[in-house]
Amino acid sequence: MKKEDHGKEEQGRRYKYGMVIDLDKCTGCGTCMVACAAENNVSVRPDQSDKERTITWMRLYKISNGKSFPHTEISYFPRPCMHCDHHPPCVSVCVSTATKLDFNTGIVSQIYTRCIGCRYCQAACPYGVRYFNWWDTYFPKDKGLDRYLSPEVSPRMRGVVEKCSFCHHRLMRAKNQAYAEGRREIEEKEYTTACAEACPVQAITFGDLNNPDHKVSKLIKHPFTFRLLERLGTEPKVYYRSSRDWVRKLGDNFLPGEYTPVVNQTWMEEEWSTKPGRDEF
Amino acid sequence: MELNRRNFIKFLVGGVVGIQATPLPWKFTDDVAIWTQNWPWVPDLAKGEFSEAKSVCNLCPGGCGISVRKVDDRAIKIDGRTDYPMNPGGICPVGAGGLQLLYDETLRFTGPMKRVGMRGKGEFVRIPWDEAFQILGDRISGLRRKGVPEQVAAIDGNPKGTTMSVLIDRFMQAVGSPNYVRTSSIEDTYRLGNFLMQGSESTMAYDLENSDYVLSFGCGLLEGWGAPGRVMNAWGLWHEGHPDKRTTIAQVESRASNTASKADYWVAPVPGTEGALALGLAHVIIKEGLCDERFLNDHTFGFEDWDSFEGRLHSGFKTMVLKNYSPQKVAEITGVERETIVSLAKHFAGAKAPVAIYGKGKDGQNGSLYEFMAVHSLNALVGSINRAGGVLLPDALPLSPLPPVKTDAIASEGLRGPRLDAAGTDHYPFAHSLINNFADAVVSKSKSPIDTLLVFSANPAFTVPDGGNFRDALKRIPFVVSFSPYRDDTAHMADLILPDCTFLEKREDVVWPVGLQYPFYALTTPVVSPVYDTRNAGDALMELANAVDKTVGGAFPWEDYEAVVKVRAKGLFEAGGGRMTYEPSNPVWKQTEGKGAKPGYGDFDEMWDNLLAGGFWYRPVNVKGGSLFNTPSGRFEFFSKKIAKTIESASSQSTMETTLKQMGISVGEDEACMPHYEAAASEAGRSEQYPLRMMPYEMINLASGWIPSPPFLYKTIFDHQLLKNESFAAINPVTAAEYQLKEGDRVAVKSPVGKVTVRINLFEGAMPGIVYLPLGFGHTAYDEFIKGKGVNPNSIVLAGKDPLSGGPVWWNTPVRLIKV
Amino acid sequence: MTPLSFEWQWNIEYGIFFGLLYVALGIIGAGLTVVFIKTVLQALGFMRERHF
Amino acid sequence: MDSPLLPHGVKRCSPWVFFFWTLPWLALLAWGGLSAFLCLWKGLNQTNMSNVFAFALWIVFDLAVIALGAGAFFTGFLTYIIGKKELKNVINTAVIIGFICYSGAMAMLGIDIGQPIRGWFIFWHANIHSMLVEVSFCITCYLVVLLIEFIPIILENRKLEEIKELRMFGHNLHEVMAMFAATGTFLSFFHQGSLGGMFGVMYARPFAAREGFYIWPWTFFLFVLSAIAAGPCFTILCTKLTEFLTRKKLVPDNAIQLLAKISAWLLSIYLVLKIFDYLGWMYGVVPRAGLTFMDFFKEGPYGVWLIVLEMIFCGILPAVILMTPAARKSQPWLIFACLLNCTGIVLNRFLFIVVTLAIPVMPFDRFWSYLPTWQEWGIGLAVVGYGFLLFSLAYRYLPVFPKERELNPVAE
Repeated sequence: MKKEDHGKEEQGRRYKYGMVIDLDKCTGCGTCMVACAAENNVSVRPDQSDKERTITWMRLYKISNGKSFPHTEISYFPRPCMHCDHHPPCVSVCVSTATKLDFNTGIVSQIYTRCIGCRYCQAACPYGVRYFNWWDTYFPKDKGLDRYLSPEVSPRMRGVVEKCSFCHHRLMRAKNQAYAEGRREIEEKEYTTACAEACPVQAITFGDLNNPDHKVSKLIKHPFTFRLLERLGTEPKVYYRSSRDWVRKLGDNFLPGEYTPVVNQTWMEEEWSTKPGRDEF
Repeated sequence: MELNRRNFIKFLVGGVVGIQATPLPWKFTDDVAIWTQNWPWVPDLAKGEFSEAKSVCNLCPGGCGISVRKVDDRAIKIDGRTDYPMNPGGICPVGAGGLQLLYDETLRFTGPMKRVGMRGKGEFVRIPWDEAFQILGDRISGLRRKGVPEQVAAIDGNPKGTTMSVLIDRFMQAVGSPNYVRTSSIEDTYRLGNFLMQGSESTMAYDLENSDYVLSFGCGLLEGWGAPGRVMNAWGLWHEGHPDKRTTIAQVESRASNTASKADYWVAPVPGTEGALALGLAHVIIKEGLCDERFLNDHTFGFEDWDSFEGRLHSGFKTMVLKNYSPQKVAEITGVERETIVSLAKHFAGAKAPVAIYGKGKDGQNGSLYEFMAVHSLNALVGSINRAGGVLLPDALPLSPLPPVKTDAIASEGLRGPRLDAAGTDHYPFAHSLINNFADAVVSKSKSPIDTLLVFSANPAFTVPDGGNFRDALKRIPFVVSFSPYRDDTAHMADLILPDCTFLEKREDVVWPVGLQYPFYALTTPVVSPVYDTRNAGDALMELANAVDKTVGGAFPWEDYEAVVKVRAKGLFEAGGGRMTYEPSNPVWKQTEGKGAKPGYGDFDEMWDNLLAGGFWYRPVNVKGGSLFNTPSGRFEFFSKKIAKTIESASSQSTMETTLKQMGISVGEDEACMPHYEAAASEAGRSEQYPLRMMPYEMINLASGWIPSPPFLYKTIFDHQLLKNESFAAINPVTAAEYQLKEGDRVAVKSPVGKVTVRINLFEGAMPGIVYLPLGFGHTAYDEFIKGKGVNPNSIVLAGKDPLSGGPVWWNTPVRLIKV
Repeated sequence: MTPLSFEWQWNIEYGIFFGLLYVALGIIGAGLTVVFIKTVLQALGFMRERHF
Repeated sequence: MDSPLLPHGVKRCSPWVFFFWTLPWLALLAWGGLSAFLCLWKGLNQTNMSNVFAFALWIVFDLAVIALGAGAFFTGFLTYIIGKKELKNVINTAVIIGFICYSGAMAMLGIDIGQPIRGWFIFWHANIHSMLVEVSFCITCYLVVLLIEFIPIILENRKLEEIKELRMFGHNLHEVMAMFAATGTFLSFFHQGSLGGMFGVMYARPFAAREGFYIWPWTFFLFVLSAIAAGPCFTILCTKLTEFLTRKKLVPDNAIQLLAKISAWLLSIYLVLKIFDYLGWMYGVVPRAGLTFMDFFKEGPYGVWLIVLEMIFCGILPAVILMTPAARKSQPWLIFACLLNCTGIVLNRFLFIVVTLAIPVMPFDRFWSYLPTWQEWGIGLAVVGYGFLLFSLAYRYLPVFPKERELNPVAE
């Protein structure tokens, strides 16, 4: 388990796909979860309420400011795989090299036919993005539920770990398209994840963080953006954005007095400041 | 060396050891690792040609554009459409999971079916279509021959104005039964209020995208109100850019819903007192002189006191509001602080383009008429009517009407009879259809006055908020026919099933989604050919008409359903001014008539072909000149002359008091014609025995209408909402403490009409004294994914009657909690 | 595991790790072979069995 | 009936008594067998493991037995490398226990992984950056070593000894044992360490994460130390248990005392380092993650008392007892101390495995708790049954205790 030499990695690294999720926009509707499951052939069992074992590559966490009525606020953290950069906690621990950080795209992949199901990666991941197949996949033929499965995503077998792939097959699709049209590069809109595409409030923006023209690479510079558990040094490529301090506080662990609100920071010729929460009369 | 035992073993061992040196073991194990994956239950995915099909989702009346990804003839994914005005890109969770509603066989009827065994057991056998039509046709014609066509009734859940609902209505006329009953929705309230105050019977055209201050009275903006795709997209737009410049959203609701939490302001009045709150705001606005004088003078009636021509002085809206709704008083009624009321009013009136919108959660349930009028009067006060960012006044959708039905003697006789639900009578003068009354009427009689009930796109056994009354009605009605494609709770209790196609298998029209500010029309495309032996209910209905008899059949001269749709759509072309293209850069709410894009079609056929290809038609609305309102006074009516007239004519038989009482109105004659607060609506029925109040609440990630929730959605449900097969009641920790209840405790929620057992979820955002139950759980039908999960609050709702409109007051059921 | 399997990288980490591994395996293997051969020789009487 | 198989000049209970003695252990094995079948056939949904508790009872058992089995390599090291002759009297016991622990652990791991059929991918597609790979390689190799060390003992069985070749093979093995012991020591050192490393390297799990030296987090060294501190104690316990059950003195005191003394010193050193480790972690890793020590115990069933128990009652207390010669020489105190010491190490492993996973890292996540199913217990206890069975057989048919005869002369 050695710390890789980052310089070496960055060489010839062209793409760095990432995501920005605007929590002010996010309505907690769950479309991202459904779109993700539908896109990626995620197994749906009759009982989905066993949250310790159901598979949700994209998962909504409900948070509350804990204040009493009528000052209560709830909000949501949509949580895909963070696709940690450089040195993801899960990659270095995998015994059978079944999960890898693709230095060229920044995507953390999972090879289902390689995974032996030791679940060390699950233990190592602080975001709980990795899901083990405790059961066989449930798409009963007699119900005809195998008919909506996409041939672009291989179904998983019992006893292996699966996770969000940033809809890697969509990248492949876009690349093939570009190749067929004799293009070297793919457009920003050509490759986006199922969750980002489905989001009815456009809260999720997806793109190449290395490409200055992509929206995401501008958004991550916004004073309101932050990352989950940033201080652990996992370097997530999924960014969040919120104007409400109580939400931002829940994005990481803070010792008393460590959290500082954003005050009049400039972005795109405008001054931005966070506020504690919902306005009160 | 002779081959004795020892040598033999030596060779054996040697052999085994030798093999280890070859790559054989590795190869073998590797293969084993792969073989073990080829289990029969691991699906093998058929490859094929990929394609995208454009269509429109009509799982709800929202009419979002969808693009379905296919492999050969197999639909594999539903995404949004960016070339579509309603929802540029996004969709809702139900839509995203739509394919399970297409392919989950145990959720659907695979063909026409006949009940076997006990009623309500849900056991059916397949029968051929002809037999199905034969059975039903004979029955109906039999009733006609007996001269009792009114014993046929239809429950219609299709959105108002859709070709399907028009055909069903037409069928009932041809048969000769007045009992065409629609499921209730917020549309009823809108059309009624719109009719009384603005003289138009179309939906409310809220110009949300252009507004800079949205004051929402109970609209579940993020729970699926209006056209979810459109509203959520607007939500996204509102939150673009710098906080100081973006639209402000103030939510009026008793629970910290997603909308209330995410809004910029949250005001929490006691449920049922929203009307009082609105009038309290009106009071402040008038008092502080923040009204739009010009609009009030030029375009409204009944604001100031006025004299009727016989010289009687009537007190106007202003006087009434100033007299009855001081912030202090309203604070007492609503439980909202006085200061809050004052500053909210100032915020609202101070905004450039404010709009006050009214709703109750999603669109699936009706609201209160007077509440709506109170809220809408705020728009008039600040002049936000016929103004960008306010409430627009578009003309009705110009669909051509179908030729009138030629009814025979029997039919005419039957149609002369009274409606079973008493809609349109002196008690409910403005109502078109009252499904709760219908159920009451059936249950109250010893013998069911209805012999045959036809159910279209509806699941009343589950969705009607009446404490299970409709279920009892279904049990009593001798013959129930369901046209539902799904094995829903109502179909489960039916005798005959004529399954419709699902939204991905048929042609259906989407007509002007709720609350949209411009007339809109679109067609769904059959993305896949019917998976099972099902038929478009429209075609089935016409076949049925022919099976009944010549005259009824004669009312449907078209060769198929699509032809009817086409006939009606012709009107759109003739009206002109429509557009069929959409550019994300130039959204409809920025366009105005005349300017902007060309119609994009030359003749009707071109337009029709365009529509068939998942196309759509809309006409931008701009601010009107000249006479705006089609009311008796030609103005916006704070004082509704129609109500006055009706009350007068009704009271010609009896006294004024009794008349008003019949209508459920507790105030004087003049006030009854104006927006006012009916105390009864919020305090009804609470007592020592039932100290608490139960409110059903809705979630966008759980279908609560007649469409089942795709199993996918249960992934998004939290385990404090549903755990195994138990759903949770959200109550405030303070209330919980009074009853010594902890998180997860089991309690029975008992109302005067029923009891359900749930578990407790302590939620700070719940108003103390109120028990919130999620709508959408507790199905008694469908399949293993849905059946028996949680409880249905509708089954314990004690529904009062909303004054004047007669709709059910489902939002305040008295209950008590019993720890289990 | 071996330079044949595609995970193999020609860098120092792999050198050390597998180097040590194969050394260990080598010692075990060698030890066993020696003992085995010795035993065989003794059994066939080419070598005297030591008693202790 | 089986008397020709019994070692020379020692007394053994009658076959029937022995048979009945084995019954409970066979029962445990049967239970384990059933559980194993269910887990392999139906899948791991038979357990209460989850995406939160990816590691659970089985891993705790694994790490515990491997730690307790450390007596084998360490005694071997002392006997053959350092040349502590008196330990020749316990080396067999140590080796057999070690063999039992390691083979048991391997068997459990085989069921624990979701795709046992692909277990060999660990070796074939090895990711050498994973501590678990290091563990797997070393454990497998070391199991071979243990087998080699075990074989001569088996060959000393009366009947087998009569076969000339086998006897010679056994003797020859004995002669080169030192070399195997050395290899074993090397391998064990690394896998014991890597087992600790496994948790120390989970840098995104503040409760387990540790700084360290080069690629080795401090847990690496602490696990080695704690293992060799507890291993001998476990060997002592097993010997004492056998002596109690057979009502015989089997091992001379000097051997036991030496083990106890060594273990006492190692335990003390370990505790000192462990305390430094805890402090360094509390004031380094934890605050850097934005947490305070007590944040880990805000909710959930696992309180700070676990650490108190681990460090004081199962750490310092046994260390003190074993350090004081008087206490060490009194049998009850010795056994008590050894028990505490072994409990301590199991507790330590439990903290690193289960408690680490029960504590949420994301502020908006919740604390979790976990209870094993009977299937999990079944497989765990099967290892215990297997251990008792194998050791009983070894004791009955092999000269495990060289000094048994002279300590218990039987009248011929």
